[in-house]
Amino acid sequence: MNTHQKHGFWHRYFFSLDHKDIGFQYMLTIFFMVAIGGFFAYVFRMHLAFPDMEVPLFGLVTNTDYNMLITNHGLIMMMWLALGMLLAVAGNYLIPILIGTDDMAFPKLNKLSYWFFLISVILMVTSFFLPKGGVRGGWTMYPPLSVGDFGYNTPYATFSDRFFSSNSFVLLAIVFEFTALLMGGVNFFVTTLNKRAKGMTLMKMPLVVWMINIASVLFMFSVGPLVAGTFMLLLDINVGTGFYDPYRGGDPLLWEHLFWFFGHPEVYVILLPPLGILAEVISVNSRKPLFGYKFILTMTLIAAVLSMMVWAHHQFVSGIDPRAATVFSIFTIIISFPFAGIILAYIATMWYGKLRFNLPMKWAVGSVVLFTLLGGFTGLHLGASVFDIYAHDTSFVVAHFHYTLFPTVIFGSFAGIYYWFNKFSGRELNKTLGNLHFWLTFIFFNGFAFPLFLLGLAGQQRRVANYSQIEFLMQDPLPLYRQIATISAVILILTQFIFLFNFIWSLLKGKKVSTDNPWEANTLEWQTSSPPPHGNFKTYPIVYHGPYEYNIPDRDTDFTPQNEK
Amino acid sequence: MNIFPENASSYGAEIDFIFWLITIVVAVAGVVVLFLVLYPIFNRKKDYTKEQRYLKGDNFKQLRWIYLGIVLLAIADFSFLFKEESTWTKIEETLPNKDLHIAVIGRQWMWEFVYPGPDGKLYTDDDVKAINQLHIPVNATVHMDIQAYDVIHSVFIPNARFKQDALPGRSITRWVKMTKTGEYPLTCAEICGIAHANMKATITVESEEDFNKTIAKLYKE
Amino acid sequence: MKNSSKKITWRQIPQARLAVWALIAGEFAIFGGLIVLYILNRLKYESWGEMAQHTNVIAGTINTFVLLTSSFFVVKAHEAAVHKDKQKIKLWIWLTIACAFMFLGIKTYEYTHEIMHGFTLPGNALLAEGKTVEVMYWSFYYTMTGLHGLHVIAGALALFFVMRKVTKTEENYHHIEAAGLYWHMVDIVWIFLFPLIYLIH
Amino acid sequence: MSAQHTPPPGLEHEVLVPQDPDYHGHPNYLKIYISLLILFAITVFASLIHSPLLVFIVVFVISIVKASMVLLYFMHLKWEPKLIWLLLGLALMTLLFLIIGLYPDVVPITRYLIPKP
Ligand code: HEA
Ligand code: HEA
Ligand code: CUA
Ligand SMILES: [Cu+2]
Repeated sequence: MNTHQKHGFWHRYFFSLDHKDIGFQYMLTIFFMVAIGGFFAYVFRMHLAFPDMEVPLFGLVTNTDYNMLITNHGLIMMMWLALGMLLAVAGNYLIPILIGTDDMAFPKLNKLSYWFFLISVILMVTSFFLPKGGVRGGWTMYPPLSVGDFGYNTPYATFSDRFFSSNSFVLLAIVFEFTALLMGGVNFFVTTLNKRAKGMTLMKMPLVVWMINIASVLFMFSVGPLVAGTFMLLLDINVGTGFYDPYRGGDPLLWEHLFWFFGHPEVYVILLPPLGILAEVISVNSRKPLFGYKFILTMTLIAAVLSMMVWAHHQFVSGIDPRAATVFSIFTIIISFPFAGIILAYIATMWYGKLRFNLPMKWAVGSVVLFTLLGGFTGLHLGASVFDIYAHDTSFVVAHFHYTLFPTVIFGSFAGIYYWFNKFSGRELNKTLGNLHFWLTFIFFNGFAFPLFLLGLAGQQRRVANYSQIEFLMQDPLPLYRQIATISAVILILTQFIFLFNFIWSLLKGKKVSTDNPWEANTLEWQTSSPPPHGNFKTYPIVYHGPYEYNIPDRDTDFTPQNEK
Repeated sequence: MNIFPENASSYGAEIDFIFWLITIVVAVAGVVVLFLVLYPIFNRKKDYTKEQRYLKGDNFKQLRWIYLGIVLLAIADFSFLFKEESTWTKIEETLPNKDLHIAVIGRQWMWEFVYPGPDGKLYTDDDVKAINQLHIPVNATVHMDIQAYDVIHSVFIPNARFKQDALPGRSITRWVKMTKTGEYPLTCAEICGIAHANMKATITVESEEDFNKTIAKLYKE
Repeated sequence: MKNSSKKITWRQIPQARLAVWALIAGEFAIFGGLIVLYILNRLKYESWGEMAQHTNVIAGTINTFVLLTSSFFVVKAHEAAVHKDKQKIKLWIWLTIACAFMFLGIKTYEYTHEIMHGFTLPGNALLAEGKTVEVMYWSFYYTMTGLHGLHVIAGALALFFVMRKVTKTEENYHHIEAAGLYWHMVDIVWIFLFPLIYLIH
Repeated sequence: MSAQHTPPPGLEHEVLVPQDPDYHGHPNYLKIYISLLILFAITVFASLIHSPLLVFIVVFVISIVKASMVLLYFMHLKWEPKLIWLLLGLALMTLLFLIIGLYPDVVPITRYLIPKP
C-alpha cells in the first residue's frame, strides 16, 4: 500500500511522482514563502505606525527598505502564495483524488513543474541578497522604474551588473513560476478530461475541480502576452532595448496594459479555486445539495470571459483614452452580476439546511461574508471610474484588495486545510486551537484592514514609506487608525503561529482519525483510507451520483457517497 | 461627515456624491446579504423534511430568487452607472475653456510647474518655472499638461479630488477649477523610487491679483 | 482509409495529443501577444517600413519554404506512424530535423549580416544616427525571430527524442503526431512572422 | 520508481484511448502542401505592390488562409473534437480583446510632445 513510506526523505520530498506528495511539497515551499511575506508585512506595518522606532527583528526601516519590503510582500503573496496555494497545492492534491483516479496524467511533468517552482523560489529569495538589494518598484513593476538603476540612462552598466540585479532575478523567477503553473495547468486539464473514474461525467465532478480547471485555462490565456512582455522587460534591463522607453519609441503604458491584462484575470484565477473549496465545504456542512450547480458553473464561465475585458480599470488615471475607460468601467460593473449569482447560490445552499457550524464551515462563512461585504462591494466603488480618480493608489485600494484576497486566499485555504487535514494526514487538528485561530484571525484581520478604508478616504496614498512629512495625513485621528491597523496586523500574524503549531503538532502527534469519512461527505476522496495510499484507491471507484447528493428523500442516511449505488 | 478632506474644486462634490451613492446602494445590499447568511446560522435547530432539504436549484423556479437578486443588483448598479459616467465625461473627456494653461512635470523627486510668461503662451522661451510651489487663481479653469521626465509619477491633489499619472513621453491634459482659496497639498501617488514619500508640493489658490503678482515676481527671478 | 472523415469525441483523444493542443493554445497566446504588439507599433511608426527593407527577403523566403516543406515531412512521418513503418518514420523525421538545421543556419547567416550592418538588438549605431524609433523595429525583429528560433530548436529536440523512443523502445506511435503538432505550431508562427517582418515595407 | 502501481480493476474504460493513431481522416497531404506553396508564392509577389496598406491586408489574409490550412489538414484540426476548437478559439479571443484594448493607447501618436530633457 503505502509505497512512499519505504522511500527516504529525499525521495518523498524531492523525487516523488505521487500527486499527493507533490502537493505537499508545494505546500511546504509556500509556507516558507508566506513566512517571508508575513514577516515583511510585520516590518513595514510597524514602520508605518511608529515611523521613528527601530522595528524589533529588523532595525530601522529606510525608504529603500520600505519600498523593497512592500514590493516583495506583494509579489510573494500574489505570485507564490495565492497562485501557488490555489492552483498548485489545491490542484495537485485534489484533482486526481476527487475525480477518482490514481494520479495525474503526466506525473513526471508534474514533478518537473514543482522543480520549476522551486527554482523560481530560489531565484526570488536570492534576489534579496544581491548587491543592490531586492526589487523596489511595487509588485506591478511599472517599467521606467523597474528597469531601475540600469535604466535607459546608464548605458555603461556592465552586463553582469545588469544580470545580477534583483530586477532580472525576479522577472526570471516569475517566468519560471509561470512555466511551472502552465505545466501544472496542462496537466490538470488533461487529467480532468481523460482520467475520470467510470461514470464521473463532467456534471458529476465536484465544483472545485471545475473551478481549478477554469482558473488554469484562464491563467494560460491571460498570461501569454505578459510572458512576451516579461521577456521584453528582461531585454530592456539586460541588453538595453527600448520597448518601454518612450525616448526610443517604446511606451511605459504598454507594460501597464500587459500587466493588467494578466493581472485582472489573475485575481479571478485566485478567486475561483477558493470558491470551489467553499462550495464543497458549504454543501457538506449544510447537508444539502449545492444550490444550482449548473447555474454556478455558467456564471463562472461568464465571469471568466468577462474578466478579460475589464483590465484597464486599474489604469483609469494612468493616461489611457478616457472613452476606453468608460467601456472598461461598464464591464467592471457588469462583472459583479455573475459573482452576485454565485455568492447568492452559496447562501441559498445554507437555507433550510441542517448546518454544522464546524471549523471549515466557519472559515467558509467568514470568507463569504467578508469577501462580499467589504471586498466585492468596494470593488464596485473602484469600478466606478469617477470615484477611482480619487481612490486610485490610495489605501482604499489596499483595503479593497486585502478584503478580497485575504478572505479568499487565506480563509479559503484554511477552509480547505481544516477540511482536508484528516484526509491527507490521517490525524485530526486540535479543535480548541482551531477555534482560537479562527476567531483571532477574523477579528484582527478586520482590525487591520478596515482602518485602511478610512485612511484611504482621507487621502492617504499607498506605498509611502513615511507619512510623518505629509501634514494632512498626520491630523487626528489618522495616526491612530494606522496604529490600530498595525497592532491588529501584528496580532494577526502572531495568530498564525497558533495554526503553525497546531498543524505541525497534529501532523506528528495528533489524534488518529477514527473513521475515513468524518464529515459524512459524498465525494470520492472520503471513500478511501486516510491518508490515501499511493494510487489513491484500492479498486477504482465507479460513480453513480453527483457530488452533492445530500438528503435524497427516500434514503436512510443523509449522505450518499458518489460510488455507492 | 468629513471622512474626506475638505473639498475645494468645482467637481469634487460630485465625486463624493458618487461615493455616497454607491455606499448606500451596497450598504442596503450588504444588510440583505448579512441577513441571508446569518439567518440559517442562527436558525440551525429547525428541522426541515428531507424533501425540503433536497433542493438542487436546477430549474428556473427554484433559481428565481437568485435571478431576482441579480436583477435588483443590476438595476442598482446601472442607476449609479449613469450618473457616474456622465460625471466622468464631464471631468475627463471634455476640456472646458481655459483661463490658464500650465505644465506640471514630475521628476525624481520634485514637481516642476511651468507657467506661460508674459506672452501668455506655454512652451515658449519666456516660460516661468517654479519648483514644488504651484500658484493658481481661484475660480479659474486651469489646464494642466501633465508630464514626467524619468519614471511614472502621479499628480494627486486630495482636496480637488484630482489625480492623473504623469508618464514619461506623454503629455496628458486635464483640467481643474479650484473654488476656495487656501493652501493645499499636492503629492505623488505612484511609486517612483526612494524619495517617493517626499515628493510633494503645495498649491496656493489665491485671488486673481495675488496670482498675477506671484507670476510677475517669479518672472523677475 | 484515405479521407475517411471519422470524427472522434473528446473522450477518445489521447492524453499526449490533448496536452500538446493545450500547450499550443498557450503558445498562441504568447506569440500572439508579441505579434499584436508588433502590429500595433507597426501601425504607429511608418518609418519601420524603411527598416524592413534592410531585412534579407531572399533568405526569409527560402526559410519559409524550408519550414513549409518540413511541415510536409512531419505530416508524412505521421502517415508512416499510422502504418507503423519505423524505417519511414525515421526517414521523414530526419528530413524534418535537417530542415530545422537549415532554417537555423540561414537564420544565423542573416543575423550575422544584420549585426555587421549595425542593426543590433539595442541598436546603438542607429541611436547614434538619431533614428530612435527605428531601433525598436530591430528589437522586435530579434525578439520575435529569436523566440521563434528557440521554439525551432525545442521542436527539433522533441521530434528527435520522440522518434528515438518510438522506434527503439515503446511503440507509442501516436506520440509522433503529438510532436508533429508542436512542429506545425512553429510553422504557423513563422507563416505570420515572415510577411509581417520581411514583406511589408 | 514510485509510479509503478498496476491500475486496479475498474479502469477498463481507459483502454478506450486509442493506441492506434489512425482514428481520424487523412487528407491528401501533397495537395495541401502544393497549395500552400502556391499561396506562399502569391504572398511574395503581392509584396511587390507599392501600397503598404494593401500589401498588409493581402498578405495578412493569405497568412490566415495558410495558417488555417496547416491547422485544419496538417494538424487534423478538422477531425478533432470541438473541445480543441474551443481552446484555440479562446486563445484567439484573448488576442482580439488585447488588440482592441490596446489600439487606442498605442497607435495614435498625437499625445507625444516632449523631447528628452
Ligand atoms: C481575489 C482578488 C480580487 C477580487 C475577487 C477582486 C474583485 C473585484 N475588484 Fe479588485 N483588486 C484586487 C483583487 C481583487 N479584486 C487587487 C489585488 C487589486 C489591486 C492591485 C494593485 O493595484 O496593486 C484590485 C484593484 C481593483 C481596482 C483598481 C483600483 C485602483 O487601483 O484604482 C478595481 C477598479 O475597478 C477593482 C474592482 C474590482 C471589482 C469590480 C471586483 C468584482 O469582481 C467584485 C464582484 C463581487 C461582488 C460585487 C460581491 C458579490 C455580490 C453580491 C453577493 C450581491 C448581492 C446582491 C444583492 C443582495 C442584491 N479592483
Ligand atoms: C494574497 C495576498 C496578500 C495577503 C494575504 C496579504 C496580507 C497582509 N498584507 Fe498585504 N499586500 C498584498 C497582498 C497580500 N497581503 C499586495 C499585492 C500588496 C501590494 C504591494 C504593492 O503595493 O506593490 C500588499 C500591500 C500591503 C500593504 C500596503 C503597503 C503600502 O502600500 O504602503 C500593507 C499595509 O498595511 C499590507 C499589509 C498586510 C498585512 C498586515 C497582511 C497580513 O494579513 C499578513 C498575515 C498573514 C500571514 C502571515 C499569512 C497567513 C498564514 C499562513 C498561510 C500560515 C502559514 C504561516 C506561516 C508559516 C507564518 N499589504
Ligand atoms: Cu513621484 Cu512618486
Ligand atoms: Cu481588477
